[in-house]
Amino acid sequence: MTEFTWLHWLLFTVIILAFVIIMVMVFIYLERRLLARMQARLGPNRTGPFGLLQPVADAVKVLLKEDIIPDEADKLVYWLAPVVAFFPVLLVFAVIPFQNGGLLADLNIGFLFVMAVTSISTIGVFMAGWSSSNKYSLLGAMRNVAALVSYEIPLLLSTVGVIIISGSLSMQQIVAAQDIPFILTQPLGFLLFFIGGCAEINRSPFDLLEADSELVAGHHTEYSGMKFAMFYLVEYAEALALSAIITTVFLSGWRGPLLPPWLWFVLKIVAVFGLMIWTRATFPRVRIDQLMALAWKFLFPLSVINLLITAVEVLLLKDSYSWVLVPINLAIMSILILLWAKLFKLGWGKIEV
Amino acid sequence: MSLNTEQFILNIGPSHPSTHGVFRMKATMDGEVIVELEPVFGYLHRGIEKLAEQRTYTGIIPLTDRLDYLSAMSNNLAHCIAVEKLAGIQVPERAEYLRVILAELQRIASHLIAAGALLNDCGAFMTPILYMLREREKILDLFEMVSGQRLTYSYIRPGGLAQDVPAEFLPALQKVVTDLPHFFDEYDQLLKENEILLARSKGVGILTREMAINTSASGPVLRASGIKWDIRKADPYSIYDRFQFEVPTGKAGDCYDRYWVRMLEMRQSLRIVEQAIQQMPAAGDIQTKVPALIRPPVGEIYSRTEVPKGELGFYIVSDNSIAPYRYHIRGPSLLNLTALRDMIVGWKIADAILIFGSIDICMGEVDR
Amino acid sequence: MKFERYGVGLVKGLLVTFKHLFRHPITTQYPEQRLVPSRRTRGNELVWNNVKCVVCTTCAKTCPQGAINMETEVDPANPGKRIITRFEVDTGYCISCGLCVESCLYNALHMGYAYERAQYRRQDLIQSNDGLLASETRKASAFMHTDMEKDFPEQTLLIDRNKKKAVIKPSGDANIEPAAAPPPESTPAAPAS
Amino acid sequence: MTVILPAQDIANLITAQFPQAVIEFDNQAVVIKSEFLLKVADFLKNNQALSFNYLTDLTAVDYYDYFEVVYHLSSLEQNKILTLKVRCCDRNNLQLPSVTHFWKGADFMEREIFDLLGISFLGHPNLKRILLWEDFSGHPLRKYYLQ
Repeated sequence: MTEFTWLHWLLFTVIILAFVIIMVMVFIYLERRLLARMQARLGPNRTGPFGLLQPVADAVKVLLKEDIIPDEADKLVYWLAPVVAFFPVLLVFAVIPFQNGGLLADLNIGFLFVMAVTSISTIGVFMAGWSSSNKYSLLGAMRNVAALVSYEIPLLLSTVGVIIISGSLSMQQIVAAQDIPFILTQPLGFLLFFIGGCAEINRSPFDLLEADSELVAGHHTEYSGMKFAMFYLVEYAEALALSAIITTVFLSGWRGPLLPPWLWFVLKIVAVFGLMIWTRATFPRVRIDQLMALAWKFLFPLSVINLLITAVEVLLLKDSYSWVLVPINLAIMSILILLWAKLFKLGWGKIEV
Repeated sequence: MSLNTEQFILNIGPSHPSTHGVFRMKATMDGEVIVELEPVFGYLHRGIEKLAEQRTYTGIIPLTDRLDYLSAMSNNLAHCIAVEKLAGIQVPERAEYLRVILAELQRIASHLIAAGALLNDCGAFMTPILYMLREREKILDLFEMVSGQRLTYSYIRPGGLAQDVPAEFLPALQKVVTDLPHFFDEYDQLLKENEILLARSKGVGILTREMAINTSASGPVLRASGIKWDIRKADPYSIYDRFQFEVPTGKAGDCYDRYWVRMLEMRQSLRIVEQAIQQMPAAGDIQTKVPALIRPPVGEIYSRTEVPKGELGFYIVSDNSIAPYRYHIRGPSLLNLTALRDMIVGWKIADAILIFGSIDICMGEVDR
Repeated sequence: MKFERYGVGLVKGLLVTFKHLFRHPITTQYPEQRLVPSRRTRGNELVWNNVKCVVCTTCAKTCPQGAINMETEVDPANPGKRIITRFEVDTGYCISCGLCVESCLYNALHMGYAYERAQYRRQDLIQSNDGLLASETRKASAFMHTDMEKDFPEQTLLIDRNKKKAVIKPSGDANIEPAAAPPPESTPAAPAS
Repeated sequence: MTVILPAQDIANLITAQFPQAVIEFDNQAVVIKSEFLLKVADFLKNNQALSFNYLTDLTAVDYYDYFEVVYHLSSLEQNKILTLKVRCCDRNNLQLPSVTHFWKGADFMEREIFDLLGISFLGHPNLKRILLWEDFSGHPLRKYYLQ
C-alpha cells in the first residue's frame, strides 16, 4: 500500500487525464477506421497521414460550433448535465492499476467503488434529457433510467464470483490473483459482464439511448458545440472505462510475458474495444422492453447461478484453483445458456390499447 | 393510487432520420407506446398528374422517372406499356426481352434498398445497407452503360427502347448475374437467423389477409400476408408468360415476412433475367416505327404492371390529341400506407419505425 | 428473443463482418482517382453544332422543361433561309433527359460528356451560342450517336473491381480536366435577365 | 390471364339486381346512378359468386359538363376486373356517398379526389386535404382551374 503523498497524487492525476484524453482519441480513430473496413469502405484518410488527425479535426469542429441553448431549456440543469455525466467516468480510473502498484489509490473496496461510480453518469444523462425540453431527448433519458435499473444488478453479481476467488475487492489483489485469467475460469461471468457493460455504456445491440433511427439523437439532441463535445467524450470515455475494468478483472490487467506491463494493459484495452466495435458493426438494436426482459430473465438468474457454482467450487477446492476448472466452467456455461434459451421469451408484443 | 400519466403528441416529423423521405407521422404517445397515429404527407407533391396533361406521351417519360425514383426503369416500362395498349403499338422481340431484363434488374436494385433501409431502421449501424448499396452499384453500372444516367434513365420508349444496348452489355450482365447469388447467400448468413432481428421483427406489425385485401395493399406487402397475387403471373403483360418463376408469399404478414418475401423475390428476378438472356434473339430492331407525336385514339385505358413496390397502374383518358386528357397514377406506396395506422397502434416507437420501414414506400410515388 | 438458435445466428453475422476486414474496400478517392463514366453519359450540359443546325426548333419543342430557346432572323443574303442569332440553353432547367438530342434530325445537338459543370452564379447556368460549341473541354457524349462510341474509353465497372482490381484511371485523361476556365463568350448581349 | 368483365355482363348483372341503376354502358365501363352506388358496391363485394373484394383504383375525371368518378374493382380469387363509373353533373354541390365502409383502401383515394378535384364524399372518416395544405384554395386538377 503506497502511502498517500501529494507528489504521488499529482503524478497520477496527470497520468490519468493524459491517458483518458489520448486513449479517447485513439478509440475515435480506431472505431471509425475499423468500422469502415468492416463495411467495405476506407474510413477517414484525408486529415493527416492515414487520417490520424481525424479525432483532432472532430474535436476542433465540435468546439468551434455555436453553442445553442433552447430557450425553454432549464438553463442550470442543461449546463450541468454534461459535467455530471463526465466526471464519474474519470473517477473510475483512480482505482485501475496501470502497472504493478501503479494506481492512484489502492482502495481495499476498489471494485465496489467502480460499480458505485459508474451508475452516477445515468443521472447526468437524465438531467440532459429532461432539461433540454425536447420530447425525443425525454424519451431517450427515460429509456436510460429504465434500463439502468435492470442491468445494474446482473452487472455487479456477475463479477462477485471473481471477487470470491481473488478474496478481495481491491483491484490490485484481483490482478494479483489472476494466474489464470478469470475469463477462462469464469467464462459465464465474463459474458454476462460484457453484455451488461454494453448495455450500461449504450453500445452495440443496446444503443437505445441515442437510437439515431428512432430518437434522432436521444438525450443529446439539443446539445451542440462544447457541451456536445463533452457528451461525445463521455461516450468514448465510458467505453474506455469499461474496457479497462474488463481487462483488470477478467484479462489479468497488466500481467503478461515479454512486453512491459503497461503496454500489455493498453493492448488488452484495445482488444476489448475491438470486440465492441465488431458487435456494433453487426447487430441491429434491441427494443427497450427486450433489453429489460433480457436483463431480468437472462442476465440476472444466470449471474446468481454463476455465483452459486463459483462459491461451491471455491469451498470444495480450497486454494488449488487449477486448470482443471476451465473446461468444467465452460461446459456449465454452455449448458446454462442452452437451458435458458429454451425457457424464456424476450419481451411481449402488442399492447392492447 | 393510480399514477396520472398524460399522453403527448410526438411529431415523427417530415425531417426525421428514418422516414424514407418527407413523411410525417403525428403519433399520440402514452410513454413509449403509440396510442393513435395519423400519417401526414404531401410535402413532395409536384402535381405530376397536372404536368402530364400538358406534355406529349414521350415528354411524360422523364416525369415517370421521378415517380418512384428508386425504380425509374419499371415506371418507364409501366407508362410505355399503357401507351402501347392505348395506341395499339407492337414491340419487337429483342426489345421485349431487353425490357424484361432491365425491369427485373430494377426490381433487385429496389428490393436491395428496401431490405437495407429496413435494417438501418432496426438499428444495424449502416453495415447491411452499405453491403446492399455495393451490390446495387453493379446494377447501376449496367443501367449507366445502357442509358447514360444512374437514376433517371428515361430509356424505354413506347414501341421499344431509346437505343440498342452496347456490345459489352451482355458480358457485363452475365458477370453480374453469376456474382449476385454469392452475395444473397452471404447476406442471408448475416441476417437470416440473426436473433435480434428475429426478436425485433417477428410478429411485429401484423397485416392480416383480410386487412391487406381490404386496404388494397399490393406487392411484397400483400404477398407477405399470404395472398399469392403478382400481376406478372395473374395478368402477364409484355412477355412475362414465357418465364418460369415462383411468387414467394409469407405466412404471418409481419415485418420479418415482408423482409423475407423481398429477399426471395430478388432470387426469382435473377432467375427471370437468366432465362431472358438465353431466350433473347441475338439481333433485331429495337423500336417499331412510331410517329414522333403519338396520337392515341379517343378512349381510356387502365394498365397495371408489377413494379418493385406493388401494382403501378396508369389510367389514361385520351382525346386523340398529343397529350393525355387525364393521366391518373395508381401509386402502390400510397395504398400500402392505408393500413399503416392499424399496423402501428399498440406498438412502441421503435417498432413504429420498423413497421414503416418494412412497408418500403417511396415518397415520390405517394405525393406524386 | 428466444435464442432458439442459441446465438448461432449472431455469431454467423459476426463472421460475415469479420470476413469483410480482409476484402478490398470499394471506395474511389474522387478527386485523385476518377471512374470512367459510360460512353453514353448524359452530362449536365449540351453541345451544339451551329453549322449543322438548321433552326427547325424541334429540340425546343420536345424539351419537356422548355430549357432551350432560340432567336432567329431572316438571312439578308438569301431571303428563303433564316439564320440563328441566339441559341440558349438554361442548364438550370435542363434535366438531361436527352429527348432533344433524340429528336434532332440533323445531328446538330449532343449531350455533354463532362459531369462537373456546377456554377457559382445562376446566370452562368445559361449558356448560349459559342459557349455551347464543342471544344477541348466540352466533349460531346456518344448518347444517341452509336457511331461515336468507339472513340471513348471503356466504362469502369464495379463488377470488374473485385475480380482483377481494375485500374482506376488517375485523374486527367479519364475525364476532361477543365483547363483554365474558357474566356466568357464575348457576345455583346447583356446576360439573360 | 385476368378476365376483363365486358360491360355487357356487368350491366345485366346489375340490372338483374337493381332495375333502373344502370344509365349506360360502352365496351369497357358501366355508368350507374349515384343513388345506387352503395347498393351496387355492397352487391359486388358481398355476393359469393362475384366477391369483388379488392378496390384496385379510384379516380375522377373532369369532363367540363360533368365529373366522372371511376371505380376499378377486381376480385383476387377469380382474377376478374371491372370498371364502374358514377357521374355527378351539378358543379356546385359535388357529392357522392363514400365507399370506405366496403373497401378501406378508398380512404386515401377519396381524400385525394376531394383534394385535387373537389368532389366531397359523405360518410368518409376524415375528409380533408391529403396532398395540399389546409388553406389552399381551389382544386388544381379541374380543367379550367385558374378561373
